[in-house]
Amino acid sequence: MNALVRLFSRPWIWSWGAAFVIWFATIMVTGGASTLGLTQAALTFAAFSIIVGLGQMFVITLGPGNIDLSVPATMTLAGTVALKFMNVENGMILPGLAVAVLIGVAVGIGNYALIKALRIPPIIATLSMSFIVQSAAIWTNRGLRIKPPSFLADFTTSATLGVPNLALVALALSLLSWLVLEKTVYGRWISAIGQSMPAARMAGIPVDGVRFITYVFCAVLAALAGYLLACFSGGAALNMGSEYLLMSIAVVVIGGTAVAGGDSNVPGIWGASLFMFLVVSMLNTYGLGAGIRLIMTGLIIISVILLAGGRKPGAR
Amino acid sequence: AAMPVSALADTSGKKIALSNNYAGNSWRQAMLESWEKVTGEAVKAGVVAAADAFTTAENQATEQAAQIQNMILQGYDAIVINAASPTALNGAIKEACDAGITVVSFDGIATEPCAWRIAVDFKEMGRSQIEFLSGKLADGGNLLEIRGLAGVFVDDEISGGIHAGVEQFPQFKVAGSVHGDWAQDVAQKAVAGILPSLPEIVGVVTQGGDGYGAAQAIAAVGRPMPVIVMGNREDELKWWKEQKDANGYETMSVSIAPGVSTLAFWVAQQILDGKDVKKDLVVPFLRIDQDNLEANLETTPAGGVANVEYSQDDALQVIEAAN
Amino acid sequence: MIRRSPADFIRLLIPALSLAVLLAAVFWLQPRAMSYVGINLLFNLAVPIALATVAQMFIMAVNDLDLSMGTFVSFVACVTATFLRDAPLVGVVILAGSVLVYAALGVVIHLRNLPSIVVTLGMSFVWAGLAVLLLPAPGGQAPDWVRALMTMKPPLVPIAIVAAVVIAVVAHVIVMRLSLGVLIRGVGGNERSVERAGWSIVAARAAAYGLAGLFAVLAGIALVGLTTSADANIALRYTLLSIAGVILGGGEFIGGRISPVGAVIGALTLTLAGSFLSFLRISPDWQIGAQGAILILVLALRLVFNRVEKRGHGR
Amino acid sequence: MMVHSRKAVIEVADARVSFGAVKALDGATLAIMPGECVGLVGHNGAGKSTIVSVINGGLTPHEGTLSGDGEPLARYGVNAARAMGVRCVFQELSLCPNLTVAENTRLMHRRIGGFGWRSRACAVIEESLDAVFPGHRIAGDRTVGELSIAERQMVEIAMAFSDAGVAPRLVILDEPTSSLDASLAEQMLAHVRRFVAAGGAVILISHILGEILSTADRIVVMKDGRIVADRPADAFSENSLVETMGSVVRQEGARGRSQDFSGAPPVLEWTGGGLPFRARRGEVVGLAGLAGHGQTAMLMRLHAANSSDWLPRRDPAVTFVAGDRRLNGVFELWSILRNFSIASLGDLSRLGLVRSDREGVRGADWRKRIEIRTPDMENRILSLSGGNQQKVLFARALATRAPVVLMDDPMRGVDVGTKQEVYEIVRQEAAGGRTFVWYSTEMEEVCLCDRVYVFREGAIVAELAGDAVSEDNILAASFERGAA
Ligand SMILES: Nc1ncnc2c1ncn2[C@@H]1O[C@H](COP(=O)(O)OP(=O)(O)OP(=O)(O)O)[C@@H](O)[C@H]1O
Ligand SMILES: Nc1ncnc2c1ncn2[C@@H]1O[C@H](COP(=O)(O)OP(=O)(O)OP(=O)(O)O)[C@@H](O)[C@H]1O
Ligand SMILES: [Mg+2]
Ligand SMILES: [Mg+2]
Repeated sequence: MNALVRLFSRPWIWSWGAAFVIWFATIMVTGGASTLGLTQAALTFAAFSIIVGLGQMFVITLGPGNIDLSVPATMTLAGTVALKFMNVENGMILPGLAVAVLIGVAVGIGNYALIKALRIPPIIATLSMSFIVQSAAIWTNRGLRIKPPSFLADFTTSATLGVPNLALVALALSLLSWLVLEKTVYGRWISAIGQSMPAARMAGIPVDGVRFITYVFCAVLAALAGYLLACFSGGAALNMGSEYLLMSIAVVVIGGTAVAGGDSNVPGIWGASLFMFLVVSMLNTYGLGAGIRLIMTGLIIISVILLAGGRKPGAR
Repeated sequence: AAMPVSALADTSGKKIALSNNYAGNSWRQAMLESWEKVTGEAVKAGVVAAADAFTTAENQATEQAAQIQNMILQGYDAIVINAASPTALNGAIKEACDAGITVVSFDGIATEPCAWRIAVDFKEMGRSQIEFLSGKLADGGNLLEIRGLAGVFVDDEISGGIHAGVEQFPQFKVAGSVHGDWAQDVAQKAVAGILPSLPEIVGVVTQGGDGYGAAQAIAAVGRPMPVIVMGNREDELKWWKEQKDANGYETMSVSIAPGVSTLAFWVAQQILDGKDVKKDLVVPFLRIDQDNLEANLETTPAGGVANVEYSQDDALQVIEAAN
Repeated sequence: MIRRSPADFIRLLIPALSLAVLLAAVFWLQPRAMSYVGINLLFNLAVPIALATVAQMFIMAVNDLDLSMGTFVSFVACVTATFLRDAPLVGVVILAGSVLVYAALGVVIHLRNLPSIVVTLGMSFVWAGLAVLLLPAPGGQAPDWVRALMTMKPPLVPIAIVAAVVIAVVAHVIVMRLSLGVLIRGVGGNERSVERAGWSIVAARAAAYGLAGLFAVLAGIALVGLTTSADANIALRYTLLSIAGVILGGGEFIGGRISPVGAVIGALTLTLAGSFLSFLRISPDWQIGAQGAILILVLALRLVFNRVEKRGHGR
Repeated sequence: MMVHSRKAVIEVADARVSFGAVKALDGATLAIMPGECVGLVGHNGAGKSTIVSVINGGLTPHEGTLSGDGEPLARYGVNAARAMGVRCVFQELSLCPNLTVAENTRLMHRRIGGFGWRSRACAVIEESLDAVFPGHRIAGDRTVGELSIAERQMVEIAMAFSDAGVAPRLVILDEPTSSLDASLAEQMLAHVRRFVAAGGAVILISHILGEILSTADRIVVMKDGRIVADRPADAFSENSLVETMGSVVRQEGARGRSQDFSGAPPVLEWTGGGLPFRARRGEVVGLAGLAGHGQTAMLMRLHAANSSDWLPRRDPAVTFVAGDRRLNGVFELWSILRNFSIASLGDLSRLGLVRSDREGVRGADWRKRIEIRTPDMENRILSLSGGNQQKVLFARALATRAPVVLMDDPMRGVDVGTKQEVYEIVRQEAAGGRTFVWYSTEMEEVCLCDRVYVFREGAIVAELAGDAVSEDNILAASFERGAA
């Protein structure tokens, strides 16, 4: 009984529960025949939201007002430039990855420069930055679709032991993030800054350094997601990131990370990402129109937060 | 020193602007490039004084309306518009007309009566897909429909045409419908999500730009490949070609050529020139079939879209045809 | 009359100056804009944005954020272009109902202690869905009175300026002069002490959200008056625009520090920034980026002024 | 005194309040008569703030009754209390910083509504400020956020004594002087006496026992949620009061040591306006002067100059003990242990990974060393009383290897017993070679320092060392050329 209570006090349980219910409702339509296909598809596509969500979570953990709206533009720029750079050659895969990461680093530096040097609130700073990055993406390849190297295309679209490779990548990144947040000094620092920046400063935490690294990390993860997404969908498109603006925020908050900062939650991102994909699949499967589908999505999000909300942040 | 290209009034002092609401995909980029190429030559030749292209930061009717109002202030003689909404720009377009400016809309057309429209028959674009499928698959069967962006005019029109087609050929049934937002990756994701719960699909009807994504999603789960109606992106055509070479895969491609912006340019120039032009013009959509696939693929730039650019003569023909 | 403290004055001075500088630049680039018609063309689309910004400001006053502003204004636009014209009574009932929904959101967010960002994120899907149901394809038509109102030609001063001033004055009176406004800002500043003075925080939040809903409804109506018709995506941009407008106008995300006049000026500045870029004739590739650059520039200006102010005050 | 013939303004009988397992009030009975000032004292967490909440209507006791003017009060709440003329200055500042003084007044007094409320509110608060703090120079249209902490506290106190329709009858002051310097505190206490003489009632809560003894007519001592003594003020001396509260008085002769530091190496230096600042190894340097004259700013500057915002430092040069716990002290989501260890993670980690075993050992060590009263270091920090939270902040700072400890009036609201413990720790650490820079608003603490810098208007105006460190000298320096 007590264990059950403890379980339900976990912030991530609600997103997992919601994802499971919807998964079940969807496979029931075909009497279970679609179980494997749906699960694989959900894992594959959730992987992208997970990767960008992780980065966004680090930023949101930094406290109220911290958010990165440049995620979609970064994905686009990294995807387009990396694919152009690799030019369909398998030998260029790693240099291409390095280029994507470098783009992430550059965007992260730009973001934090605006926030710190010009004192622009993060929400506006990253929005402005995203316009510039988007322009850079347009300028570099003008929307041409270049195919990914064949090895990468195969890797991103296939599975290992039935688990999509992308989900494995997301899992590795999640474990890394979890380790960083829970076990490292840096993780403590982020959480402290998120609870109170003045207190963190007075406790001797290098606040600017930590925030800077966090914004860079978020941009790098976005760039990585862009790189993978471009390879997965057979080429980069100028609008390929747009979906991930609201998505990256939604999966973080539905996953149980405190919007007020200081408290992050890695497992919740998985639940929320699967949930966001499955909701659309379910409503498509039931043949509901776009209007109804949107309304249901919204109501489900609100119900999840209503069920999970009102909880006191757990002692740690 | 310019050649006399027109027998009527001179437009060499006129300025034309392109109002564009979105630049985020290869179709729009091709559209802008065609515009730049064709109008650049026209300006050099002294046909018009200027032909500037403007794109809004975000794909929103409100921003485009502001952009049009700015163009009025900038003193353009004609504005060529690819409209974000057929009706939401009417206020701004009316202001332009009142200021004596010629307004020509294309692709995304505007319903304001004072503007000219170069329309594609989107309904027919949808219907013809089913007609084509009925020729290929006499027994009919289940179809998957990939729609565009919800709430947008073009999406509604093409989808209406598709459903009209299904009524006409009742052996077909739309078993599932998803919104792919005219984007490869979104379509891929949506299809992958609904596919596991669908019965066998014999055909996929699309709105262009999303065929390759659908093919990828279907290939990923190892289902038999249905007939996917393609758009005009190079990757779609290339995939089709590969399949054709490998197993004789047959399909078709319908789309609207991004170069239609140049047609709109010439039409605007003709109107400024004093030519009497009907308010509603129609351009045929671009259709690629099994036999002219290779030819089209050859002229399509790598990573770009199949395109047709128009000349002044083409414009004159279209204008004549309407009269 | 009571004089405002210097901080409040500076808070307003910066946005006002940015607007003035931008306006001067626009007039210099395009002297044609310096006319009755020109000014109206520059600013009329700022009117709905100003209303939405004021709406967002009410939410930000109680330390919340509304991510559904854009979809809600789109929804209202759809209602205006359909019901409000064809069946005015039904239209009014729907709009009044949606204002109540906003107030109810405030209540739920407060009672269940929910993050407003998530709830409004969810609501943005709901409003978008309702809008798509109402108008699956763009269409509808503005009620004649709305159209007449928005295209009015008052003597001397164009309607856009008249409307902006009216909005600013009304918002100022509500927020700065009425006790209700003080209460709402008080909730943003120190919720606990307001509660201990015997006020109902739930009611204050409901009022703030309700007022936001009301102004957002006006934004939707005004927008349709300008565009003559609606679609489900017509105002999606207003979410970020309204937040940026409040910030440009000197408002802050937390602490109940807001300025209604500043918010209206912020909305005008954002609109004008777009025109300015258009007049600059930047290469199409970089037009989007330039919008980002100008946002940065205007906000950087704020920093410069803040520095100057600090130096003036520093002891 | 004839007050006893009248009926009590408010009477709390046998009130019980518990928060979970904590019995915050355990059968407390208290009656406040008109025309008396009741001094309420007790250790941190004794239940003083809780009984205040009950009287103020903010908290309904789980058991027990309330009556006012002899009548039982059935449906009592914040609004009923205000209507009866009960006013409260809360322990933590409770004004809205984004509003002006007048607007705050409007919120506090529900009756100042209607057209033209602004000027009325302004008049009400300015009149009251003039009465309590003559010569205050706070205008009604100033935004509270721009005021110094002391000025904010003044506004709050004036607000409680202001009259806008309902005259104040019972004013509760919960640690009102914690941010006021001596002269302002005296002005306030004088007003309390005037108010009481005119028939008003006051409850005065303070950890500064001198204030209580000089101002209160009657003193009520609380301990663990119960009232353990209730006698006229003359019946107490400072020592007997402390004894009743349950703290052991440790008699200390002034500074205990009078060492010459001129030979010790300087570890911290700063030159700005005024005299230069210098602190040497092993020294306890005091920052004194009237509240809000730049002492905190100085500490912040010293901290900023000696720590990096960009790169982590393995060997921090300075560490900081906050006075304003809520703002820049505790991390509210965290356990006591995490709050304790955050500043010394560099020593507790390897390759960036926190070694939780070492963290736990170190935490247990310090818990014993400075007696943090908690069953488990894994409990949330907010489960501690204010004084114990403060001890955790001390432990956090002292557990680092930083040679300099900056302290920003850290004893605010800490009870006498805890204070003595902390003084002892400071003395030991200083003997071990640590340097302390200590800002305090309490003269007694300043007098514990080896050397004192006196601040006026943002600059150091005097340096006192050794036997020159005395209340008279500090006051003289603080007021030089000033009002005094
Ligand atoms: N909201 C609350 N939740 C849980 N416990 C509480 C709460 N408020 C008070 N307590 C507990 O009740 C007890 C009495 O607290 P109270 O604030 O009345 O003490 P106090 O005498 O005012 O102490 P101090 O001198 O530190 O101000 C303390 O043990 C405290 O931990
Ligand atoms: N949210 C809470 N949860 C648990 N306990 C609380 C909470 N808020 C307050 N308390 C308890 O109430 C007591 C009184 O709180 P308060 O803020 O008055 O601190 P304090 O002990 O009086 O310290 P200070 O005098 O420095 O303010 C504290 O000891 C604290 O343990
Ligand atoms: Mg207390
Ligand atoms: Mg205390």
